[in-house]
Amino acid sequence: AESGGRVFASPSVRRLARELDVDLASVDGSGPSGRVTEGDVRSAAEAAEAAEEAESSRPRNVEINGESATEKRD
Amino acid sequence: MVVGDIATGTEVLVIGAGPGGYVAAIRAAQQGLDTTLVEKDAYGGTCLNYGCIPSKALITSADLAHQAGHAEEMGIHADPVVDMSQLRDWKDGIVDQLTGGVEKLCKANGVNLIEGTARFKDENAVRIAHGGEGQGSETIEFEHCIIATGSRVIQIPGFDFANEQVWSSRDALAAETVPDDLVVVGGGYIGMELSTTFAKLGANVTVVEMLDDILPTYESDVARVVRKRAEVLGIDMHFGEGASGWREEDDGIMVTTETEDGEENEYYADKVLVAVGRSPVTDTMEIENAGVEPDERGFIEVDDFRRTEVDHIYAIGDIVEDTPMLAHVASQEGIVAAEHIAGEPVAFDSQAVPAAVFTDPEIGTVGMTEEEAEEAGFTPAVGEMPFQASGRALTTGHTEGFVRIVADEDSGFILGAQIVGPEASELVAELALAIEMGARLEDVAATIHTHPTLAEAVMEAAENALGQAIHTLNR
Amino acid sequence: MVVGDIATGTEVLVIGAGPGGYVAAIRAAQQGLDTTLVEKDAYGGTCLNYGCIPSKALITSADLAHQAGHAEEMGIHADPVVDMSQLRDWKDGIVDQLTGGVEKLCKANGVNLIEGTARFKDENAVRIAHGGEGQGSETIEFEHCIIATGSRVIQIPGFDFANEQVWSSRDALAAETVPDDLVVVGGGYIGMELSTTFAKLGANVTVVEMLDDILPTYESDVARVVRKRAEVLGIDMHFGEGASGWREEDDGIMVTTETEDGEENEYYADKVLVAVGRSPVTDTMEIENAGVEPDERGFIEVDDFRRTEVDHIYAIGDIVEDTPMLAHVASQEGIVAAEHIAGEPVAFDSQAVPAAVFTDPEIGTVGMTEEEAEEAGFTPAVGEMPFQASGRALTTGHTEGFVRIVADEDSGFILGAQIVGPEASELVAELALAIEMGARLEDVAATIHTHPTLAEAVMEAAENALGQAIHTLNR
Ligand SMILES: Cc1cc2nc3c(=O)[nH]c(=O)nc-3n(C[C@H](O)[C@H](O)[C@H](O)COP(=O)(O)OP(=O)(O)OC[C@H]3O[C@@H](n4cnc5c(N)ncnc54)[C@H](O)[C@@H]3O)c2cc1C
Ligand SMILES: Cc1cc2nc3c(=O)[nH]c(=O)nc-3n(C[C@H](O)[C@H](O)[C@H](O)COP(=O)(O)OP(=O)(O)OC[C@H]3O[C@@H](n4cnc5c(N)ncnc54)[C@H](O)[C@@H]3O)c2cc1C
Repeated sequence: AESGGRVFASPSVRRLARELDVDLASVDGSGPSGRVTEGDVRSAAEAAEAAEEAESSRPRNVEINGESATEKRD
Repeated sequence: MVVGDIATGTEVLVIGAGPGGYVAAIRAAQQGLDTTLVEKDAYGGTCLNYGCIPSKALITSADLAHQAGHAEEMGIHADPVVDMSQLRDWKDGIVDQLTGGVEKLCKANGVNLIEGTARFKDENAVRIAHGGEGQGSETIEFEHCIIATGSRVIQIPGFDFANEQVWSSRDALAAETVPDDLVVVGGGYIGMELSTTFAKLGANVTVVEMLDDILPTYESDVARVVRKRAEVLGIDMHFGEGASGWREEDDGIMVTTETEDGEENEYYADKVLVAVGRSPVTDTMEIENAGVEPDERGFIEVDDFRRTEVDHIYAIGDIVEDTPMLAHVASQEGIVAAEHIAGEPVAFDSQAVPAAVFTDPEIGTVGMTEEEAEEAGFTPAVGEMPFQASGRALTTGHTEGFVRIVADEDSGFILGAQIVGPEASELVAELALAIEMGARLEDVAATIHTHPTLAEAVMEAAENALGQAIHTLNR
Repeated sequence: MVVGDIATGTEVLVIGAGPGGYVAAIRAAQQGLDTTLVEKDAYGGTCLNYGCIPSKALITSADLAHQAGHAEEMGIHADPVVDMSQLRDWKDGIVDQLTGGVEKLCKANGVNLIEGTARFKDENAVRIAHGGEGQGSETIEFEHCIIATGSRVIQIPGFDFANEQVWSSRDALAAETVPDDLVVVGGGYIGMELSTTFAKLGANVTVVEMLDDILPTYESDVARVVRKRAEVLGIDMHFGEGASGWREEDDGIMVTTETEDGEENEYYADKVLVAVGRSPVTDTMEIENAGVEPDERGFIEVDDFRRTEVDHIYAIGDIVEDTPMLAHVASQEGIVAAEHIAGEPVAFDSQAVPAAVFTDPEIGTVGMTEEEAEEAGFTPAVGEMPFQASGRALTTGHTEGFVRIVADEDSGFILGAQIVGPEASELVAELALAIEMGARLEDVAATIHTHPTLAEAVMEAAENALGQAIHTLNR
């Protein structure tokens, strides 16, 4: 999403990114020439949330009956 | 505690009611914060009282009179005379209306107004000394503070503004008569705006500038358009000379200058206007008591939210390091600070800060120049449209200058624009929006622009950068 | 075949060199197509020769002289006199420069230019009759044709433009003297632009309009600002009256009008200007031979690519059904047609077609009104900023009018804008881009606008729609 070290996104999208705690520079823009859109920011936020949920709901690597439990992945 | 010093509390205290402070205060109040605004002098600050507004009023009148007197080509015969006292009344009336408006708007939005000078007691309280003698003082405790104390004119050795012959920009804007001969020290934007104005009002104007061109912060081909026109207006410009002093003569004064090589020159005048810049006002409010430390030049360092090193104390406007000393920057910073205090997801992240110079013709710039784009790692695609090829420009009689757009060759994103010519200050608005929106050359080129307008030149410049201009030959 | 009638071929034939045709031809040539442009009268068409450009030149001069003569408030004392013959020379010089420029640009881009009148032989060839007697004709075979024959003024019964007392807009723009008394039939934009101009040049102007207001295609509060100013300029407006005839009097003429109820009125004048509209020129080129059939009013129906019912024949500009008769629309349609022929992925899909009226003050509109937004199923959020509250407007002395922005409440997307006031024609450009970019109120509000400019009023109107304006009270 960067060109010359700069992210191209409208002011309202930049504000939304701050609101949803999304780092614009890490978002792949789907707009023309990679411009970051509202949809891109929302997807990034959802993805981050999902990852976080996965993180917190992931079963610990505990030993069950002497066997290592596998990681839960979606 | 002296009599009358009762401590009251406020969620947000704003110090200074210029375009930074009053905007911050109104926005803070709009966000539901209990807000207090303290001002020691006049609502609207430098901008409304001694800067942007009175200067533009004088420019309009001087320009209209001058234009009408020089329009034989379009069939107009007139010999306009400008009555300075009427012009001053008109200008003062505008200032009064606007400053009165600021006061009303503050009140209507629920901002508490206090007149007086604020000084920090500590990082959570200021003492406010009210106007005249014996008017007492009060202490205000705050949760958050926004400092917006602005700037003052820089004085140079040997030129004391206390002398009636030595003018600051403020004195020039309050002039009762037009001097026959005026020397202007400094060819920056304030110096050039005022030189143009007084030249049009009939003064013989001499500009003395230390550097080798006027408007040194602008590209040389931009400054050149203004310089050429200033020459036509009879303004006498001397570069590479610094003002070294002045003395009274029979009938006026003699201003002396010195070149780097020590060569001296003398210019006769009635008044000398010193316009060499402004410095931040951060040394009169005991800011150290709040734990905030300005840099050696007096500017305050802030983060993206305009917070100082003390988290709950913000600084905005002319006192801020790194952002240009402009009214609209002050206002935007005020909005950011106020909304940040209110917990809004805001930041000072403007990609494009426009700036205008109200010379003849005007300059309007925003974002990067070609050189800056290169330095930032872009491969610039540049397009130009001279106003000489614009139908609208021809029909207004103002055809000097051009619109230049700088974009990134690969992506097409617009990075900046430099406009010099008629209404440049207005035309730059579209490009500021274009940059903020992440618009590409194609977007501006495909947007229908009304015919015949100067704004078409913006579209043409974009098309020129794309190699498909209709009204200019493509590079 | 008559002597000199040799058939040549071209990939793209463009008929008519107005702002539709010449732009189409240049763009087609830029796309590498072999392009021929035929024009029977003058390069630049109505717009450059008899419309947009000469009218704006007269407006500028009349306005400057009038302003300078009415600026005592800002201290200016002047009694400007306008020399009409000098003014005409200036105006004609501008027209010559621009039409000469069009010719040069066509040539520089490789467009073949032919002077003459085109008539269709069939759907792949036109015969071109050259200028004067005996100059012969030639046949051009084309693969694609773009028809851009423009419009002509509408004549009403009893008012024959052959009489020297009866003026078309073209006659008015070529006036050698300013009539003492002028009756203008029609209060549309051309009628009002010219009424204002002649009033400022010193004529006693009477406007007669059949409908109940001037500028009937604009919202009433927009038209009202112009009407009030026209009243101040001394223009006498009569509504609900149609011009029924005129007769010679001792020293001038008497124009008679009739109301719907049959009531008659008479207005004395030296000239009567009939400005009741324009109709498409599609009846003089034997268009039926090409298989294209205009509607009963003469307009041609086209698709998104400006193709007529005959696939390889395009129509653009004033002859097109449904799009407004404006120069910039003609040009955009020309670009679309040319690029479509070249196989580019283009379409006439502008979301926002701006329009301007160069009255005093100006009008600039783009996109939807509040009512249109409602009809289209949006819930409009509307914001306004009166110029009376704009610092820049005050300093220019022009404070009538307002900026209004219409957006969609839910999404914030900007849908339209109506501006009436100083530089409205220029200010609308930013909003056209905003609409095309899909900008929201928030985007315009968050974009820094230079202080002090009229463009700040655009930002304020956006903030007002968001309920967070600084310089107006929020609804
Ligand atoms: C001649 C001239 C022309 C200009 N033209 C333009 C222009 O066209 N466009 C543009 O953008 N900018 C222009 N400027 C610059 C513009 O005026 C400033 O950038 C702007 O005013 C900065 O706003 P601010 O709120 O930071 O400070 P200021 O406007 O300086 O306001 C600061 C306020 O704080 C008050 N204050 C200071 N200390 C205290 C205290 N301790 N207690 C209480 N109150 C205090 C002061 O009295 C003052 O009212 C011009 C300046 C000048 C001099
Ligand atoms: C007084 C006035 C003021 C106006 N002001 C504005 C304004 O401010 N802004 C705006 O947008 N619009 C304005 N207009 C409208 C504008 O002029 C038209 O919308 C525009 O000119 C349309 O362009 P066009 O290319 O379709 O046709 P035209 O400009 O009419 O050009 C058509 C050309 O085709 C030629 N032609 C016709 N038939 C043939 C043929 N058979 N063979 C060869 N050549 C032929 C004609 O000679 C003419 O040159 C104004 C109009 C008038 C009258």
